[in-house]
Amino acid sequence: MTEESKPTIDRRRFLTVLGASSGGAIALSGCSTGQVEKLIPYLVQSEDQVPGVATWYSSTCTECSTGCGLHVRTREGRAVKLEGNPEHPVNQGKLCSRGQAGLQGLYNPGRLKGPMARAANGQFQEITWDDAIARLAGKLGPAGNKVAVISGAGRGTFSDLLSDWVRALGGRLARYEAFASEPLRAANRQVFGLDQIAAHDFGRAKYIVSFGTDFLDTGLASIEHARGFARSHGFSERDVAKMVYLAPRMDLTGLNADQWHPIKPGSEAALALAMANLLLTERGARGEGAALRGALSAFTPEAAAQETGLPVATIQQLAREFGAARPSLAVAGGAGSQHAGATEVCAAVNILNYVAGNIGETVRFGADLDTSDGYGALQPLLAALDAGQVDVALVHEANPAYTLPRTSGFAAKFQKAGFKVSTSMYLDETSALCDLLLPQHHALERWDDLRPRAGVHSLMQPVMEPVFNTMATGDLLLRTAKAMGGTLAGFNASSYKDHLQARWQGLAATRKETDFAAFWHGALQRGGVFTDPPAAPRVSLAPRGGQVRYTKPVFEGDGPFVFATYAHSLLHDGRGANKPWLLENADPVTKITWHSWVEVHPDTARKLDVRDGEILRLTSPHGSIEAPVFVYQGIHPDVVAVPLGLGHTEYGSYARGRGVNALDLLGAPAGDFLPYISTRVSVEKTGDYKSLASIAGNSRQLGRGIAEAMSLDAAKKGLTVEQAYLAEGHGKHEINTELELEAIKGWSERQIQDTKDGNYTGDHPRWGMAIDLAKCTGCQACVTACYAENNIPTVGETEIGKGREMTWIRIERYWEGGEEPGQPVTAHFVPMLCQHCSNAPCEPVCPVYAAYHTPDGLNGQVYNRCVGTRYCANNCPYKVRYFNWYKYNQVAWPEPLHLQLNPDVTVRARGVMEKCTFCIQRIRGAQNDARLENRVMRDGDVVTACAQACPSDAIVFGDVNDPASRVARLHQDHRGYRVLEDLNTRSAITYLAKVLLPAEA
Amino acid sequence: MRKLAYVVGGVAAGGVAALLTLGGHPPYAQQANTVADSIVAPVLSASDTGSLKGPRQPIFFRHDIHAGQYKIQCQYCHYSVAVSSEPGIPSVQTCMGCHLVIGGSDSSHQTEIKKLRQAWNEKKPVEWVRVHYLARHAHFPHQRHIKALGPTACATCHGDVQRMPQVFKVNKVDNMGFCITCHIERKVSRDCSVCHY
Amino acid sequence: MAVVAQPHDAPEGHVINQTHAEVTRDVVATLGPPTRGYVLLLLGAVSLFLIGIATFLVLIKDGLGHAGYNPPVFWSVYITTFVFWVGIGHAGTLISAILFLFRSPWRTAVYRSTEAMTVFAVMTAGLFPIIHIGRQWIFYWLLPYPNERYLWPNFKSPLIWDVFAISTYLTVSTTFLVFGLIPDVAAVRDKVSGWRKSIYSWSSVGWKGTDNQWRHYSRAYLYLAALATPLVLSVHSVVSWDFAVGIVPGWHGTIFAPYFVAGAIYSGIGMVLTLIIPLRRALKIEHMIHSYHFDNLAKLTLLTGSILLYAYAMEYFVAWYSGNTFEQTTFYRRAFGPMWWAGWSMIICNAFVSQLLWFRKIRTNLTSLFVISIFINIGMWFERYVIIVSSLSNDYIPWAWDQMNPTWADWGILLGSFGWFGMWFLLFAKTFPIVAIQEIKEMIPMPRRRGGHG
Amino acid sequence: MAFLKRSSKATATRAAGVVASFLHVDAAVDAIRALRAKGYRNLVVYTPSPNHEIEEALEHKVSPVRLLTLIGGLTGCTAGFAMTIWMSYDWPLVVGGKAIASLPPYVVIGFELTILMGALSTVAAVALFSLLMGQRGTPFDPRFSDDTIGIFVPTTPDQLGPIEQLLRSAGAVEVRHEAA
Repeated sequence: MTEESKPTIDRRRFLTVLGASSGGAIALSGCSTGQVEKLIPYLVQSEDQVPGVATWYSSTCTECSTGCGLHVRTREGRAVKLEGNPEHPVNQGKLCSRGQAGLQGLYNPGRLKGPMARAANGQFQEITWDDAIARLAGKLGPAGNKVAVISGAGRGTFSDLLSDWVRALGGRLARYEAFASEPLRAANRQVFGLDQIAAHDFGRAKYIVSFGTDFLDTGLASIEHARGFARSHGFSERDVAKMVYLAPRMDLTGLNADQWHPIKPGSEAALALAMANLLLTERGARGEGAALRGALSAFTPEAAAQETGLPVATIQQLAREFGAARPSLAVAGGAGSQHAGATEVCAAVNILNYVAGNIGETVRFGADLDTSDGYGALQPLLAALDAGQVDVALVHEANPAYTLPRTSGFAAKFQKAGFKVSTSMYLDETSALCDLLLPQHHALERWDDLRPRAGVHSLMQPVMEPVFNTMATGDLLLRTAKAMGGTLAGFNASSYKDHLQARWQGLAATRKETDFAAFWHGALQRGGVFTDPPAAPRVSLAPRGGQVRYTKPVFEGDGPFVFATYAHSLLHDGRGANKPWLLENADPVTKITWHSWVEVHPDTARKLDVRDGEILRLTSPHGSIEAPVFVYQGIHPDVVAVPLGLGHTEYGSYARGRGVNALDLLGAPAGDFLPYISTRVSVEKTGDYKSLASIAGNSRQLGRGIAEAMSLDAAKKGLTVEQAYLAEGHGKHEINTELELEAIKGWSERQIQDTKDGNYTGDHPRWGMAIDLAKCTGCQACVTACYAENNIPTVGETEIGKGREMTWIRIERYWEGGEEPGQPVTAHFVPMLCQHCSNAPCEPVCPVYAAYHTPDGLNGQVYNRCVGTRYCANNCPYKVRYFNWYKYNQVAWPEPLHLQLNPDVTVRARGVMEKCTFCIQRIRGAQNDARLENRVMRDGDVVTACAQACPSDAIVFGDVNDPASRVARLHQDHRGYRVLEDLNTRSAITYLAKVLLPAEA
Repeated sequence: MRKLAYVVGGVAAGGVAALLTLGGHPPYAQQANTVADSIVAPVLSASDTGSLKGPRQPIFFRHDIHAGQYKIQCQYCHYSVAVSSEPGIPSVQTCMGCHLVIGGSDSSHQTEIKKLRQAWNEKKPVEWVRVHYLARHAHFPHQRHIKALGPTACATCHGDVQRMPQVFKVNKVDNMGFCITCHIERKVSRDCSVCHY
Repeated sequence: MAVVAQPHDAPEGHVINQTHAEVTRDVVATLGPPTRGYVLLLLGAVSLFLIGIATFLVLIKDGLGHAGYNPPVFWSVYITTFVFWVGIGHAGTLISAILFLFRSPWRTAVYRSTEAMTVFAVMTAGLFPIIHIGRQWIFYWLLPYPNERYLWPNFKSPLIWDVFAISTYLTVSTTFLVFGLIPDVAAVRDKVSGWRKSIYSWSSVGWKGTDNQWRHYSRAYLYLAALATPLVLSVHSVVSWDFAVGIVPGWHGTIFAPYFVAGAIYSGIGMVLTLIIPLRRALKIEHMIHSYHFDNLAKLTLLTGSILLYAYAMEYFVAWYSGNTFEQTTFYRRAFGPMWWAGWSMIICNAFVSQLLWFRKIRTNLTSLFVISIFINIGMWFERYVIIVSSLSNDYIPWAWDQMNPTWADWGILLGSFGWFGMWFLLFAKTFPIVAIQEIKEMIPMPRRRGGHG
Repeated sequence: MAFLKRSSKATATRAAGVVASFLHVDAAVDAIRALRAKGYRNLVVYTPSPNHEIEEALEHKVSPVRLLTLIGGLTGCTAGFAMTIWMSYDWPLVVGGKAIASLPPYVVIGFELTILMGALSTVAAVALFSLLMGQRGTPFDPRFSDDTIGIFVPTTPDQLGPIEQLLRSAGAVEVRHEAA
């Protein structure tokens, strides 16, 4: 192919940056025959790097506070993929999109190249580290205790060091993060007197009620939750725990619920308390329950019905079902339901769980999940800033200038600090306000550890040379201490690594480990030290724990609609907005990429006479934003919602000026947390229109049986999809006569014979896949994994507008029901990728054999043979072939982003068709290894990127010809079906039908 | 046979310049199983490199001396060839392993070795000029070929390096025809996706 | 001594009141120095062609992205135009070859122009497979040429059938045209002088019109016609299989081959009318091509148009009768979906407008014929656009459905193709006898001493 | 096209005989019949367009062109199938679960090549018969391609007189002697 992939970098930098390199390594495998003119050997050969062979390091994810374990795949000294660490108790080998995109944080073009200081002219100019540290020390000296530090760093050695450091200075420290679950913590304090956040065991729950908590996607420990949810709700134990979602808006968790009740915003507490009340009255109270009885008696179902807008019967039924299932689980909290009364909701839910006897069963205290202190802790510091009591302000791993609403006046207050320092890796909104930028190492470049929960000590290690001239903030603190001496003289560790190891010496001691070196290396290999969480403390009601309240929600302003904003599935609090993977990967609910949107209920849309894409102006007492409409059935008619995370004013070329910042509509937070649902807005049409950059075509299946589903009892009876249909009384859908059927049968047999003639005999593997729709939650971790593994270019907003996204695997989200009023709408997800058909319609039409069938049953695509007639794409009934309309390979990976490219996968040039290859590079790699070890391939030798990432383990890959393999067994599953089977494509992917609970069960 | 077949094909194809069929047969080097028992490398100095085939290298490294005369195994320097798809370019450290001690017999050798030591001291790796290059859309797992053809199989593609004062390209290893001819003659897989993915 | 004669088999109304000498004279006259209008037309054509070239260069530079492609619509205007031009060609071969076999006398005056149209239309069509592929510079990989990679094309692919069908069609029809030209060029050779004479005498390859030459020539011409005839039917059948072989609902139809052939001839005759109505005036040959010819052309149009009407009806009927939800959806959306306008303009322009030709008045009125011919051209372009784009835009997986809008890149290439075609046609009309001299003469019996018929 | 050029240049070598021009077809036919009766069989008759009567008068046999057309066609057909099948097996690849060499699609190629070779060989045949084997150096008059019928009788000088006589009596408007 003629075009170079993104140039093979200027090689000198590669050396200096990566310290190592070798021919094939730098030659990022691109579709090019252009010569690499130089071969540059290692100066010193490191033992654990063999060119052409991947080296794996374990580390810890820092993209959110959950603290999942990582396995980092490195090639020739550069990280090329992030995967979950199977030994890590939190995520057990799985990783969400945000975590995987950490790689693009590492290679982000927006990263600061080195320390910078604001010059006289107000511009930043590069300085040396010595100079930088000197400047910082110089300012800290006179500042004395007038020092304020905002840190978003998770609980761990660094945080401890930082707080000691600040304490030594006598300064103020606030651990601040946007989504800190303050209400949960507060409620736990209030009800149980426990200042911690419990872990939730969704796996054991028989009945799940979520009061607006997006526990599968943006909530705490979503991977862990998805894993548990798949067990309880995924028909894995041949049963399905019912999940009810109670919130004004249906987020990804809501789409996975068996029932969604659109209650009025802010009324969750009333409902929870009424349920608790019903449980008590109907089940008779025992022990402490009796105490509660009085407190709860006020909360009648009728009152709740009044508040929520739900019929009394529904509430009663909810309560009964919830009580009947042991154990059950009710969850609350999260940005999506964070209104002024959020703490009351969490408290009420605590009571509900307590009454239902779930505490200690599915609600596990003692795990003590790590969250930052949040806005409450930030307030005094802001006050101090405002009062001008701060001379030196340091911001670390936090971006309050963006994550706090303008009305909070953070910028103004922050400006009052004499000297402002940021350790951010990027020039974000906060660091743009600073005088000194001391960019820290990315998590993959530094030594560190995290304690995301009790019993989990998770290590980070540098997996490669730093990409830029950055410094671990730990080292920065220590070197500054050295430079300053005085109060900081105590910090005398020679480097942060030594400090860390010293701390781990202590850990080793507590664990009676004698040989520290062995302990340390073992920990590094496993990714940390994992012990069982301390036994759950005896949880009982706090003295005043029973005194729960429900205050009617009040929303600022007098607009007709309540304005709701929520954590973006991929961009989170906005930290994802500089990573093309997260921008290009569609929001799992709306399937919109790259820009903001306003969710409006169809009825409301009809009233306002607006359609998808019409730009609305939302105006609250505090400001107004404009965004295109997305008409969404999953939202309360009185609510309009806009996701957080976009509308950056800084934060690199990808984020800057993209979309709108929903926070602009919020008022200055009064309480201990930031209420995301607190204002009313008026809505007006701007008359402008923007075609949504959505990857959704038609969201209805039109009865084509693409995402099949069957009722629970049908599934329990072991019926096939067709039998289930017949059982439901549908007529047999068969248009062929007996003779025709015979003919068709004979024909397909003839074709099977033909494929045998093409030496497809059993002695070859036949690669295949099984996807369990009962488990798939539509989280799209697989999509990001595919982008990362297969060098898929991101094409950008305009191209996606033309339907030209390159998602080799996409999650199709089909709406069911919701057509006539009153009928509930539900979503069916189906991951759609190349089906690797045996009778692939795409193959025979290719004039040059670029699409053909490999002996091991893959639907091969030879990029360098492809001339680009696109006939295969036309003829593919699954529409999973993607074409390089432009030279995407030259724009998708601006330096240094191209360092993330997987050297094992060809980068496709323009004019070439591409598609899912079942990660053939992994298959061939495994075959090579097996051959070197003189053995045959074993089941599990090959795991595709999507299967590896899937948090709920819905995707299984393997050899269908090997009857022992897991996938072969799943291919025999009674729920199994093939999409568009009537076309006799004999696809290699078997889908397992989703299992539905009867509407009223 | 194949030639004949080709002529048939050529005619059938409308007789498109059947001469192309000659081009259809890439030169195919016989595997040099006969390990050079007694090669005495000629005495050359860097100034002679101009007359030699192949690109001129920053250091006039003599494969004929190392691999030929002193019979150092290929894998001693190209350490990863048997375990990886990449043959591995020896690190400067590897060179220094010997050349800390060995300073070279005559002046021409000494000048070259000096360059090496200089590179080592300045921590600047030597930038060798690439001789064999494979298009990036073709994957060639060296380890599989060493496994199948044995450790002396290098010559199959790279020619008799043991006799090369300066390495040059013997075979069109970057032409698919070269690979395919061998795969056909050895009756091994011709499946596209073995190399192209 | 002008002899007024009746051709042996010409029906009433078809009279050529001319002697052989006059025929030669008039036809040679058409090759005279170009008029102002001609030059302007030619310039217009060339500039359109240049627009096409410019667009193509941009496509090669950046990739096909500039065109309005919007997956799942992976083929659109370029393939549409390709099929359009291939179709145009068919009328020419039909008139020159098939009608020759049927000994239908009226073809004589028009067949040369239509045959020329065929050649240039196919020449135009031939460009599109190259233009529309993603990596235009390696289009030759579609040809079975021996190469060191031991790779051959996939003969199971309809696109390879196309390569063979189109190139064969181009070669044979060119041969047919050139072959027919030889005696006429000889006639011109003997009328002109100077450098033109030398050119014509070279290109008349030493034709003298001896009995022996005529003997082989007429035979060969017969066989060429006989060979070209199945070709007409085959080429567009093959093109139709590009779609019918695919599984896309709306493509996968058994009636496609006859349906496309009829459509092709229909569109071709539309183009013939569009071309020769102005041409005959421009070249002052009204007395050779007159209402009688147009009446026959119009009848042919009516026939093929009615076949199309039937085919359209049949497509919808089968879609309904099949009970196949995919087919049904496709055809429902073709009529009432987002592209209803295209669907209906195709049906109206082709199936309905042609029905007007039942009326003799309209058939013989050149103005109305010309207008109708324009409708036909537009309608037939839309037919292909609808079949390709609307079928692709909604096939099996609803999630992938999407619409496409053509862009400047699409229109640029489309205009360019018209320019390229027009350019060649105009040049041809000025260089070679656009009316077949010797065949006209064949229809005018030579004078006899004894008068009357021999 | 070289050979065609040659044939036209070759008119340099001229044959001796008589050239007569006729404006009336029946006259020409009479002349031909008379000449043939007298045993002059190797006449060359020029007409601006083919003419049944003259052909009848000359009693030509059917042109052998058709034989080459047939051969060409058959070659094309075989070539078509041979090529497709051989190439399929030369590097066997399975597509869409179809047989390596599946004949139905190959019929198209076979057909197209049949037509192609058929047509080309037909033209070649004409070139062969009428231009290469055609009468070289026969005299020619521009009017023959316009509206005049010409008859050339190659003969020996002694016969010129009687033949001219015959032609004129048949109604030749002009008679010319061609010297060798």
